[in-house]
Amino acid sequence: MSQEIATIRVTRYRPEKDSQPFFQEYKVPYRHDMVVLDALNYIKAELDGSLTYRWSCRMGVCGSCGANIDGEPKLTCASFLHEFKDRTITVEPMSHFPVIKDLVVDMEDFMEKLVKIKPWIIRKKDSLVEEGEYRQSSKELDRYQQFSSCINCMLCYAACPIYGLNEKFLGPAATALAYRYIEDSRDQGKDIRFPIVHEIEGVWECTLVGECSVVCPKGVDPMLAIQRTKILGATNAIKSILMPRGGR
Amino acid sequence: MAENKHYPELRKRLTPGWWTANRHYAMYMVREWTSLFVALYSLIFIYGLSLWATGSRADFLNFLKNPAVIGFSLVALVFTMYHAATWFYLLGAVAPVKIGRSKTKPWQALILNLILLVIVSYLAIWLVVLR
Amino acid sequence: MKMETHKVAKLHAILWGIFSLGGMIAAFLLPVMIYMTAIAYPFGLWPFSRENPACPSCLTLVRDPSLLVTGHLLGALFVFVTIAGSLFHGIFRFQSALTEVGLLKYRRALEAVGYFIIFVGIIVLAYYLIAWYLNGTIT
Amino acid sequence: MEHHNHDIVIVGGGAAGLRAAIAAVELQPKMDVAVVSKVYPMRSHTVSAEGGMAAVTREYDNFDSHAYDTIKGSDFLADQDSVEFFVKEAPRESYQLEHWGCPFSRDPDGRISSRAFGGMSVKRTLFATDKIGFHLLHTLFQTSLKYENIHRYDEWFVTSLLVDKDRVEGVTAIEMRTGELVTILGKAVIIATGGCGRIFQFTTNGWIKTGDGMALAYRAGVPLKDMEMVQYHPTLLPNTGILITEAARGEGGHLLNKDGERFLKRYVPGKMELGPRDILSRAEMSEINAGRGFDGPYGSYVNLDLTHLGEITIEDKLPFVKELAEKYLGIDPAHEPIPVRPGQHYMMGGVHTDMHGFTGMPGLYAAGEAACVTMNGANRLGSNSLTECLVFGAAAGRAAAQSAMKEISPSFGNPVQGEAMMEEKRIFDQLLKHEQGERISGIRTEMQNEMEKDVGIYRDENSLKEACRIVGALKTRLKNGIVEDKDHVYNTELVSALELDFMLDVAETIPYSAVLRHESRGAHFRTEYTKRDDAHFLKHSMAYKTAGPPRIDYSPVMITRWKPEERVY
Repeated sequence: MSQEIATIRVTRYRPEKDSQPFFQEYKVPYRHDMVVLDALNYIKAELDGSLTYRWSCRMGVCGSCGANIDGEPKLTCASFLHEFKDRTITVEPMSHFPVIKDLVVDMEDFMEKLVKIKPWIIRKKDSLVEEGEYRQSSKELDRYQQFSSCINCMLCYAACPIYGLNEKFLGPAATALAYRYIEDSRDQGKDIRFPIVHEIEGVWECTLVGECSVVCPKGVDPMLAIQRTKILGATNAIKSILMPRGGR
Repeated sequence: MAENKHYPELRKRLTPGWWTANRHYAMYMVREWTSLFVALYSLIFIYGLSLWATGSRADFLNFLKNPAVIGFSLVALVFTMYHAATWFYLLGAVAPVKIGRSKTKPWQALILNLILLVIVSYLAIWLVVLR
Repeated sequence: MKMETHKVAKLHAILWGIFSLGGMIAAFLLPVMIYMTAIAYPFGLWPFSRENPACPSCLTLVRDPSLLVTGHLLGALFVFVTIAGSLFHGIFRFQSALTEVGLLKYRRALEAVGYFIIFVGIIVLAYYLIAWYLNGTIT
Repeated sequence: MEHHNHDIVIVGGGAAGLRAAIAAVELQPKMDVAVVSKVYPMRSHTVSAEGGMAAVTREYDNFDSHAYDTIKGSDFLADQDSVEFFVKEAPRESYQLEHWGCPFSRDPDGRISSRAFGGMSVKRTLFATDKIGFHLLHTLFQTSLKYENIHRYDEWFVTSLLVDKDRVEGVTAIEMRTGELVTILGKAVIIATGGCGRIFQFTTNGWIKTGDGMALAYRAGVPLKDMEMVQYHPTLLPNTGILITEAARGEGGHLLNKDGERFLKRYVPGKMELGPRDILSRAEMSEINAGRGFDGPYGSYVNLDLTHLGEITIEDKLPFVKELAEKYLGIDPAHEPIPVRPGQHYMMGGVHTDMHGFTGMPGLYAAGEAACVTMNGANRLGSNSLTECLVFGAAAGRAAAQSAMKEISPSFGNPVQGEAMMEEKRIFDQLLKHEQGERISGIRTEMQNEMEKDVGIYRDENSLKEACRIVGALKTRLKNGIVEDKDHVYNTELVSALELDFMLDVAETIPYSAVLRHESRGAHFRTEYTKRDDAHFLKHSMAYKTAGPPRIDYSPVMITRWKPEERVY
């Protein structure tokens, strides 16, 4: 029986050798239950040890392996070869990020944005751990839980044209995480975090393209987080005009 | 830490035609451009009122009967409806209502809002004309 | 911790609030407005037509769209809210759409032109309506 | 050569490493801490832990019960003083994590929910749906961003420890982005690199779990303790090795054989699906060997049946199980059973430390799966490992900070500089320049298959000796391995070669330790010695690096209050 074949076209860019990126095609033995990451691993082990990409958990939770697959940002570990026509699949680095090598992109910009939104619980006064946990109802948990599910895979940034046009935009994942803390009943840092997200290049750049929420592999809805954050911003601004003396 | 950039940065920039790359982006851009018709209709209506203010009520009414104005307005109506539908859909996506264990889907919000639109439209007509 | 300063875009936040409200208005009120001015009135359809009791088969135009403005104060308010809201929403959004197709460099200029149009449009509209109200055209 | 200087250098950015970093700066705010990780910390394999973390938080529970369960689970090989320390610190660490924002699932009264877990006599496993590892890691990582004195070296691969007169002075690391070898000096080094599951072919572990830290310490002269104790988890997806959490059984899931029978009644009648992992894994293999398993394209398996739990329980308590089953098998666990088979999951063994993470070599500490404290003995109980990372990560962080306060900074002179130059030569002039030889990926696959075949759930003299021989031969072959990618920038193939070099060193200690243990205890099962032998083997094996094969020595087990007894469930 002849072995079925899938064709993988991968962007190659090795800054020490190449001045321009180019596509390289590899033929990979096809199995129905194979994901794109399996194909890349096959290439690296058997065909070309120099192919460069990131991966680790291969179960959709570490967030390392994002790429543009046939033009759409996806996790390579969660994209099955059988989902693609003709078994010919184009794999490119995620859009909007500088490319370090082949499929590996530079995500330092996000790491800076993450620090900027202060992604930790801010309390006016910390309680002692000896006093036990902060009580939180399931309802309160539900208000922020989905936003805490962000795996920082950067697919939403790759999908966001606004970020592509203006990298100063805080962007989907960072806002979703900021909103996660804003909505956490244990957090008391609104006054510190609002000014950060309500800068002009915080949430206001977003024009509701909505693609971030479409590509998110974990069901997080960054668009929702951004819209709600905008509503909070508008309400605060109006309140501060109506009640200039600390009516917040 | 890695400040030392030895190599030129490779980064694909978006071109003005980026929104042709996929269907979602294209739909988004159409939605954005429909806003031009919303704005133009408003400006044209204000212009019509100015004919009345500087001339007579008949000038205004004739202006409304001008085929070009009607034609444009009909196009604007189509786009406004498109705007309304996408807006309703987004409303459902941004503020889903929780009923029991499940949340409303955006398309359910769309349908509910369309029904609401019919009611609001009738109320408006009643308020300004029929009453 | 280092001191950080953040420029909260307060004005932008308020403008966005109006834009958002305008979106709601354009979605819910503009369709019926266009229907009345561009379909019902020119083509003599409901609600501007009414059966003539003397001639059941012919339609007579019994109301004209100037009622929109001059019927009641509420009508004038409806026109103002719908037109001003839609204008604000439409221009605001169109101007941002332009920045997305290669004109990001000219954002400041686009915003200036956009807000100028909005400002002038709304002032003119309000001027007519207030004037008509003051001289008794609108009752 | 470029060099950096910090007070403490932490190798590894998972739960243990980040907890150690925070503990160090909280103890001493001026402490300058470096976290060196070969991936961005939020990619660390802690992220894949699913079920929960154990701690005594309820009125119905007590420290002695948690300690006894852990010790019994360990088949009495755990050091009981470490276990007592662990159970007492566990609630503190859990509440600390909650205060830092971990989105734990909640009871109606607002307290953290707890669920049943294998080998635990009461419900004491705290959870955040079935993604506790993910939430714990991101909570720790995001909290660590608050401290300006925690400096991160993301995507730096540590290649060696720098040692001066038996004292650790820092590490050498490749900055992957540039491909430069750089030294990072510190007054103390904490190893928190996790386990080495990728030595095996069929494992739940991510690609990055290559035992780097174990090998670093081992090469520097610190023994690896209890390496024969390899945990096989009973429920992995047959093709990929993706883990289906024990919480699926904690919430009431059943294991069924081909006849639809809950076969565990023949093995652990008192606990059934909540028996410890070593016994359950062997039970599954017994069923399969007796012809009562299902045959599939990826070997024989049994079924994990959750269909009776109902959609609501699955969605609320096990959403990740649902997601994984849907995505990777195309089945809905509310309607179809999940095929599972046992596979490598965790290393009870690791770098020898005391309960403050101290390895015995001045300046060197270890914590987490990389370390062997030892509190897991011959078999770890599910949900103890995340808590272990927090408790002993914090302990190691504090101990390292206290020692660093007393020391003076090492300087970049000889012999450290000389060692670093040698390392540079080894990597770039020898390994990378090597032009002819075999692909390293082939050697890696052979190692994984061999470990799978001969150092698995059932072991005997012949299989273990064969493994010793083959791993030894592979080490020789690796000297002739080639790296095709000659670039410096982000050379993942070079890193893989160095990882394989680490893995082979660590892999070798496993059969060498196992072959000498003529008994069956916990996860270590010898077909020719099926009984536990406390008279001869109630002791830890210690593997030391030599020029040849590892030298195996022993150290006593600390027994405090619980005398070894027969382990029945």
